[in-house]
Amino acid sequence: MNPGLLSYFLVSAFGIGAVVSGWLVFRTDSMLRAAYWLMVSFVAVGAMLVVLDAQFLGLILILMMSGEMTIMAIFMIMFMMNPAGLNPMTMVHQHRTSMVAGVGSFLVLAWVGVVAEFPDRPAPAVDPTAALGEELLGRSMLIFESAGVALLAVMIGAIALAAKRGRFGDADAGSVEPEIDVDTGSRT
Amino acid sequence: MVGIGAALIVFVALLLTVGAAQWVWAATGENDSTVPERVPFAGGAEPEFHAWNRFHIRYYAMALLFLAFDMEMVFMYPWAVVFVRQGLLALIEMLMFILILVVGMVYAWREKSFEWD
Amino acid sequence: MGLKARLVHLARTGEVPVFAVVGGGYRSAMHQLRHADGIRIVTSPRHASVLLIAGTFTEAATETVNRVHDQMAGPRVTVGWGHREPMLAPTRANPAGDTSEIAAVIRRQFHDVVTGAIQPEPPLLPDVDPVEWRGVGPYGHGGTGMTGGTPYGRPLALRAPDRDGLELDQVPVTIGPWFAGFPPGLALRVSLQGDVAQAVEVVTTSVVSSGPPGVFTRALHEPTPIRDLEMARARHHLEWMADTLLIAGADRLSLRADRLAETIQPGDVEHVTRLTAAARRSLLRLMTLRGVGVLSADIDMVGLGPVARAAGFSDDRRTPEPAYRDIGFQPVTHDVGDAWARFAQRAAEAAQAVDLAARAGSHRAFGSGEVEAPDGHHQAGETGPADRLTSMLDAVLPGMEWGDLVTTVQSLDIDMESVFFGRPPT
Amino acid sequence: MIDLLLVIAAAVFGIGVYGALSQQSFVMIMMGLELMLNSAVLVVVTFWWGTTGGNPSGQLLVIVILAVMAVEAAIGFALVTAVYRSRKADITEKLRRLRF
Amino acid sequence: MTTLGIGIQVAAMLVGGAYVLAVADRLIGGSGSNVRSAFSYPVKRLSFLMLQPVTTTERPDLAAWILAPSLLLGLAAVGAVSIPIGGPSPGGDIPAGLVLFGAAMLIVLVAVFIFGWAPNSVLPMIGGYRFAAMVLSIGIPFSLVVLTTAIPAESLSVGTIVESQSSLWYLLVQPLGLPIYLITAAAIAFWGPFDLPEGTDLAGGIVAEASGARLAMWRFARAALMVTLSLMGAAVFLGGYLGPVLPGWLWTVIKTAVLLILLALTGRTMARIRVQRFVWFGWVVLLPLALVDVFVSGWVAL
Repeated sequence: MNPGLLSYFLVSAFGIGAVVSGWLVFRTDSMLRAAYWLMVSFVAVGAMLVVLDAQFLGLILILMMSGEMTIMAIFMIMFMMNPAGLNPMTMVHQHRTSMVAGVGSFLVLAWVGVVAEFPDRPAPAVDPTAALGEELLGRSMLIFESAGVALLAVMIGAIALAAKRGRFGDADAGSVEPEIDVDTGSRT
Repeated sequence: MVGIGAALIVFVALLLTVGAAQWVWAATGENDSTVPERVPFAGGAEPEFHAWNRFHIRYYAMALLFLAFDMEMVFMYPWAVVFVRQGLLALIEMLMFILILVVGMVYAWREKSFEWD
Repeated sequence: MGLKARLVHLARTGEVPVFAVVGGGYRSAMHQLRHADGIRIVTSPRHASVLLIAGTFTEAATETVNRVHDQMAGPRVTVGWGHREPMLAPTRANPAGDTSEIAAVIRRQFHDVVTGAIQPEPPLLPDVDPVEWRGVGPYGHGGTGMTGGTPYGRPLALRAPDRDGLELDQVPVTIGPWFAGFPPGLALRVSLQGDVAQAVEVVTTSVVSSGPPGVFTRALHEPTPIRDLEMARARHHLEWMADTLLIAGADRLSLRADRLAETIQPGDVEHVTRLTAAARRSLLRLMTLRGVGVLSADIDMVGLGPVARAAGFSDDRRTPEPAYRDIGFQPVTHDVGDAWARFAQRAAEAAQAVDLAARAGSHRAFGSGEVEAPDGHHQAGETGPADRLTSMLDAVLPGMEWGDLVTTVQSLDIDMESVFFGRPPT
Repeated sequence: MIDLLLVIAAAVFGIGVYGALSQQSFVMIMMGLELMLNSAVLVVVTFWWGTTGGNPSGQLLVIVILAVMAVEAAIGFALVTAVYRSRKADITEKLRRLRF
Repeated sequence: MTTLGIGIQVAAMLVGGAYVLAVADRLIGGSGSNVRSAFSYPVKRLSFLMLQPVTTTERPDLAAWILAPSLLLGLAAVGAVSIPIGGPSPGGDIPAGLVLFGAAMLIVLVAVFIFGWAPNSVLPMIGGYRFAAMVLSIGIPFSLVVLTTAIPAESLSVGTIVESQSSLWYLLVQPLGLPIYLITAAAIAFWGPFDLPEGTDLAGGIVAEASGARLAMWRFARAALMVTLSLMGAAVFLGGYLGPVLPGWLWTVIKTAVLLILLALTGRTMARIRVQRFVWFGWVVLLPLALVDVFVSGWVAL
């Protein structure tokens, strides 16, 4: 494996971008900016994946996250007080502990990354997308289909949780199941 | 690699040049504006509140549905590439997958997630 | 030639973006100006360079017109068109002539201000903050705590309950009186929760003043040729259709309706029905109007003219009129009573009016102190249907998405001149 | 190259940990989680590219992480909506009990 | 093909296409003007907007407001880079070009949303939220119909997809594809009758507070986006640069112009759709149709 100088440069640049924008997520008062800084972080990681010859994965990460981050922005603006940060605010707790945990996990992981020895088996230059497709339809078919079932569960669960109108009436009215009349078996 | 590199370079170059040009324009334009000139337009009336608020979207259930279907797209890209090679098997597997998701869509439709009157 | 000089050279003969403030007596004329050569009526003053003040207003309009004036991006020029005392803003020119004259004046003024021959107008309102806020908060932004104070001069919106069960912010916002989606002069204070109006209040200050009396006002007091009445009715309905199509984004059809309103002759039924068919083909019914703004059955519709007839009430002051009976008048009605029914109703009435005008001969009608105007039943000395429609808005509009709200207001055909002065439009 | 990538991933992960632990608002906590998953994607692709000889299972793992993100986001938002509906609360401090 | 070459090619296509679109739109929707003035109209309008001062509002998110037009233009250009214009270019080919295009078109949502949010004004903000509702409803069918063209081509590279149409255009093989694509593309470019975020009922919506150079940049970026979408439509459904006699780039230009004019025609003649009707339409009509398109085309390709 012998990545060129350009790859090093690009990975470093995108890496700094991913870290800085990730940090800015928690440093801005505007919810819109927080969501889109997170998106920038994802896009930077996606770009790094492209540099690592995983073009499809990098681009699909960007595609997924652009949609998801707009939804995130919409939900954050919907539920956060003062969503545009017109009054500056700090909404943090256990700040010191979190900081220690964050720095600690960075140091441990980075140490592992730098010290550990990894085998050097670079990916061959075949079309990785086709390989992924064959994996998906062949060996890992079960993963693929169970992902479908999981997504169905998510859809139904999310709608049932979020929607106002439950099966047994409005959520704020309790949405209580009617009691069953034992004698006749019918619902009252 | 030239193609994707060109995409990156074109994107960054446009973002920087157009952004810088607009920044210069905005910096030269706003300094001398008066307070009434900056009032947001609402047909002549003056706003009482900031427009930024906890904006109540009515389509949140639909937005969550989109997340699930977006994931479906991720599976479909590699599927499309190997479809012809894999033949009928690929068709049936994806049909199963999609049918599972369509159940969710029908459920959302029945729960009136696509309307907000 | 420098870059700026080159741009000026190109821009000075370009199309003029005009923001129009329309007062008494000039609604119809504005429809013709809309397709004058080299003029583009824009919906936001931020796109405009020329402010056109057409017609007559009351003193109360001064503040809003001045605000719109200051919101224009510029280089600003104000032009009057038949604008009379009280003058709302200093105007460079104030002709009272026809469309081609005012268009020429606007183009001239635009040319002069772009080339620098005349100075652009300075802002009119004083440069003071709406409230004291600078330096109040810890960052000079005017607020304290999460949502307190008036950061940057305005408070933050407050929470309010909602039928959805999510108690999120509700922003009361006054839209109008010069908002393109509403009839000129109408201002609504809408409490918006997201894009849904939770409460609607009509701002009752009169800003437009009364223009010269039209043919229906004359018909209140003296018998008037049916031919004149019906042609005025057809023109009114066609202009209303043009407005509806414009708000619905079908610019080309809107233009066609305006031109038809200008050129229509008695007996041109074919033209009107073809326009209606084209509107139907543009999917106006399917995409925009169907099911919007249905008036509930408990509203008293007597005398509301096309609005009532679109909901199935065969109520028309022309029915008992002998002259109308002689030429075989029968009121048309539609059912459902949604925005599409009102569109179809007015289109059908425009076609019927053109037909009646052709068959009217020398018949005269009304003069009894009562008249069936395009917006409904008027009586001398009484407030008209527009006033009743306006007072209905706060009950009808809440719960609607913003676009549906605008569609509904437009579909009711409220003329503010009529609301404030109690006499028929046109 | 692998070292560099892993250090970057560790930094993103550390920020995610900080965010998930320090933020009061539900949605901001989810942002921290997403950042951690983001770094996981980077690590998986790094190993796929450098050490596994292009084993397609590595790619599939990335797709699975993406699916996890989508699931986390969708259920997370739905829960936030449900909690807000019943408690009018958008921050963790306002919840003492986790039942409706 | 070098990076510079690709850049020049894309710039020429976007500027030229934007001009064609502006003239066509003017001829179709303009009021009482003659044909000759339509050709100078875009230039004069642009000149005036460049002269006009850029207004601001009381407390805008200025960074977002500045970023949005640049982002929109950048996305249009990135989308265009993934499409071969003059002929096969092995060097400039992007293996996952379709995904790049799809990602760029989804991020358009971000640009429009922040453009509506930035001025801190009610009407533009509603416009931005309307666009979010629109893209979330048609994003999936849009991606699906584009992806369907990759099935017979067995590749996500747009160049390969064009090449695989040498015997028959996908317009004919996948008859559902182009109509769904055009509807969804018009919605993604918020072009009439789907110009909900810029509707008259919002006094211009997202652009209600934009003036001068900012408006000019936004208008140009939107036109460029329309060109990119038409380019992609021409490439994956109409065989791109393939065609007899004429050089390849000219075929691309002709096919793109045809699609642009088609979009311009519907833009000014159809009534704007209600946002709720659109959400319903996207999920209940377009998405199932797109799925049918995928599976029927897949069956045919076997």
